[in-house]
Amino acid sequence: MATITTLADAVAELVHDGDTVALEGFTHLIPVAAGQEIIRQRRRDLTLVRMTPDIVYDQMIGAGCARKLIFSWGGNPGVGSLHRFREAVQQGWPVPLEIEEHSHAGMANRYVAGASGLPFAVLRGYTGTDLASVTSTIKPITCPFTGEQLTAVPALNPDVTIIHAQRADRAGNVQMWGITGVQKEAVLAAKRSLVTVEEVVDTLEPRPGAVVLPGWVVTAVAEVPRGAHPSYAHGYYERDNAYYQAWDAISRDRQAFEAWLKGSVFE
Amino acid sequence: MATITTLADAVAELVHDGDTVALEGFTHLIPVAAGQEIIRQRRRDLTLVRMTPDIVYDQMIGAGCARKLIFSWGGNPGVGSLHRFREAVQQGWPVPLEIEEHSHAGMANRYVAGASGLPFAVLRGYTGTDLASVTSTIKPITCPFTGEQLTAVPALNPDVTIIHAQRADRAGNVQMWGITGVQKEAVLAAKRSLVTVEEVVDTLEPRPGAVVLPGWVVTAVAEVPRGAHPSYAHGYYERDNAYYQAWDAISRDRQAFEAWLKGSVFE
Amino acid sequence: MSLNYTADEMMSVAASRALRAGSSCFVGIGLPSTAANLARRTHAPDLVLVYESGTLGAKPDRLPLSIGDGVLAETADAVIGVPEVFNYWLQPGRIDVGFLGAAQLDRFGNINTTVIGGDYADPKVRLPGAGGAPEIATSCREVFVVVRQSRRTFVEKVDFITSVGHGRGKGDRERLGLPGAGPVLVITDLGVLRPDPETSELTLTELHPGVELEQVREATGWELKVSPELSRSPEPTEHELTVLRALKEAR
Amino acid sequence: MSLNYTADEMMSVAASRALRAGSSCFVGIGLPSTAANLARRTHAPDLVLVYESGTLGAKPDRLPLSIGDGVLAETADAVIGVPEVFNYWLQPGRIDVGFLGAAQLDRFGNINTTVIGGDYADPKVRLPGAGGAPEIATSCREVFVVVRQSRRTFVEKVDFITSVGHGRGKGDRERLGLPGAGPVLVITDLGVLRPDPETSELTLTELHPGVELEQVREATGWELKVSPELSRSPEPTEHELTVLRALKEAR
Repeated sequence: MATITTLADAVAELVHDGDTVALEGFTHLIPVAAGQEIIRQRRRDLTLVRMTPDIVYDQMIGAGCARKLIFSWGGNPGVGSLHRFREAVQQGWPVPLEIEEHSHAGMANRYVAGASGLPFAVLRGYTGTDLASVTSTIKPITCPFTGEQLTAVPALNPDVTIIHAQRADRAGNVQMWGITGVQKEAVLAAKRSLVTVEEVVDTLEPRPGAVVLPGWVVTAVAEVPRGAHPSYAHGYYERDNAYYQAWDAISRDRQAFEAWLKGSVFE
Repeated sequence: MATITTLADAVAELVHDGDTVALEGFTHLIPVAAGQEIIRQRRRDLTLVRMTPDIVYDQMIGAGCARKLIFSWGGNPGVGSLHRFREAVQQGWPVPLEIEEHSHAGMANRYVAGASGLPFAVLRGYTGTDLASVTSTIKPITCPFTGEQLTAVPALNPDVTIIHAQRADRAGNVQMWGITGVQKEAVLAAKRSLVTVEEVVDTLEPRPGAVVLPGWVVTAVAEVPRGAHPSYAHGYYERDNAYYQAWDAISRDRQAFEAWLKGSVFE
Repeated sequence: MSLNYTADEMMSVAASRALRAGSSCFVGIGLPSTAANLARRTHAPDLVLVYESGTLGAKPDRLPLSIGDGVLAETADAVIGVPEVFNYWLQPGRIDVGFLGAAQLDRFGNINTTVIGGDYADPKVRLPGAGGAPEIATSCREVFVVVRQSRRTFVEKVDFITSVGHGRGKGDRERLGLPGAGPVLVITDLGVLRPDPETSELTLTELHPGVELEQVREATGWELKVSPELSRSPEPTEHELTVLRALKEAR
Repeated sequence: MSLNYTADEMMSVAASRALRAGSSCFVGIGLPSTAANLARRTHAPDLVLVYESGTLGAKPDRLPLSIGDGVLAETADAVIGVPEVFNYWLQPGRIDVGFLGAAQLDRFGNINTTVIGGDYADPKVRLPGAGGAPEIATSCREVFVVVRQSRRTFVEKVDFITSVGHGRGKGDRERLGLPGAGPVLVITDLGVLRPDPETSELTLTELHPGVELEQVREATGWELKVSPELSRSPEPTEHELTVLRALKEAR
């Protein structure tokens, strides 16, 4: 059964320097509050994993939490680039950032393999692209029945996966609905998991399209209302598009970013 | 978009002698009426595929529709053996039945590979068993990253998959709920598909736990109330356990079976 | 005072007692399902029942008649597809106990549910086959086998290995790279057998009340080893029997 | 009489017209999403929109602001997980049209959205990366690229092949064993390019109204081939513009 705890305690206990950490949420239910708590607790040398690193990873990278990023698309959706991410890759500031780059199909299948207890996954992917030449975790594999050549990618098994969901009950059973992305696989692939939720309730009413993660595969649950802001939580609040717009200016400028860090995270 | 048609027309058009045909439904929503329509139309030399061949396959095999069976568990659940299946395997009556035998995990993954457009699937399975020595569609495969040896099974891509669901709308979008088994994968793996439904409705109300198959991946839909009897349709009718019990006596005896065929299928 | 109960009831009670509170159990239909549901209603209310039909955490109010009984879906924490059961839940070793039956069981706990007699292509008896058992036997952390004991069932060597137990003896599972511990417990209508720590050979460790050692020897198709610490299973309690019988009547 | 409209509006209209009624379309955010939603509201009401966030058959009443906009889940025929989108829906070639943008596009329709300048380890500009594009480009039956035309974007050879078009020319896709036909249409703010049937080199086949051939040549980083049957795209209709503008305002 998952422990119901606070965000600060959960991050202190579950996220360690040097860990491989996945924060997932595909546009919807992005665990932003948890990412900022990791910044607040000054974690270092993390290998960050995420299909779509966006603002929260730009913040964590800019704050110097990460030494490596495993991803498939890094941007500020509908706005432009992640300037902290770009500066880390292009100028190595505040610390150099190693990258391991895949496609969405590859990343999704790496989580699936991780969740399935398999060392690798097979897909039709990367053929003809330059990705295979710059990413060592992409290899050919041959079908033992047809002889056809396909692509293999290794399983992702984060030390800890963090997601945000709408609800959990007091036993730590987690319920999310709307666009549920790759979160189930990311949690099942991880050694430890933290789920921040909009609210802890007595009973989870069944709902159309809901994905339920039983409490016995979740390590910790923390109630964090609006924990996905500026992304959205279906049924709770809308996406804060102005925040995404405003982030561009903050992210472009080191001083502006550091002022933001000081003002919005550390105080 | 799927065509809304009758069971007889759908079987006549979609199921041909010699086809590989999968009827799926895991205890729940077994497309029994469709299986009996295949008997009625006297199809021959079918390769029948099903994880859990039970009464409907016992009937089809006893009626001489099949030359081969690909499966992982064949029995009359809670009652005992399938005597038509046993007689076909042991005495070759009414026609010899070739078998290709897997485990549930292997069969499920073969459908997954088929639905995914991959020639094979990888699993931890069959190790240490005699299945690999009698089934040629089980082969070792080595992880290109860790060197670990795992098991590969080839994709299943039936010529036609038939399932039963609770509802479809007039565009042929299919909705099923309760235990949904491997039906989605079996339909997506097939070249053609037929879905019999309890009822065709104007709109599919979203429901908890419902799986929806869009009409554009379904070939035909036929309204067949009680089309899953003697299995059950969640929300419509219960499992007819007496039928399963009674089947044992009919199945044990050739004459009794042929009388049943004549009386219950051909008249 | 001693209660009246059948050997099957003793077997179900012994099997249910073996299930630890707070654990998860991959349940097959029949004896395993009875034992698991009895455990949930007695000492292990939080036991997580996983059925291969895709129901996680089912809490049936009566014994399900099949692994796909509607009551399982209605009472489950989550209902998932069959591929997901095997790939995301069983295969990674998330399930503590796998509960299996057997048509044949040999001295090393290997299980046959495929064919008996003749050869595979032309068997004397064609059985239902593997189902989920081969991967349950390898992926669950532990395997319990529940089966009535007789010379027909308890054979020196199974005619076909459908699900591997301890192979040909100690160390075989490690050699095969199987993650789980395999059959650690075989519960029958006569007693309980456990693999010998040295040889992995199934050894009688418990006799059910009123059962004589000779009966067990006669019901075993190999020269049965008996543990020096052979003990007696405690009788079913009145509560256990009441709950078990209520469960069965609720069918 | 001629209407007032922008080059971007013409591009969106041309892209939407290319989508056939009754087909399915894998939609990226931005221009592709605008064009696909315009098509659904004009000539192709039954167009099936698939977004990589897992929404099958979404029918948004306004332009989604992201590929994971809540309006997509609310209006979809089915919402599925991201692994399923790629494995069960995109990979097997079920989707007719894949709609892509590009930071760089070369004469054979290869797409770069990864890095520009320098080398991969130390690029001049780090772009967002691949996302779903590499597999969209290989698995969809056809690919349409929608991109504003300029020398910066239309380059002789892309700095990095993120998504393969026609490789180094005719026959390369077959040699690579890629199932889909690749980029069959490139729609820009100036006109429309199609791969030459002989060489697979992108060739100008349509000029948008009021655009001179010279403008397109200047906006192309290679010596542009022009089709002998070069035609003029029909102007946007009043209806198309009304619907398009309503869509944009509904944001």
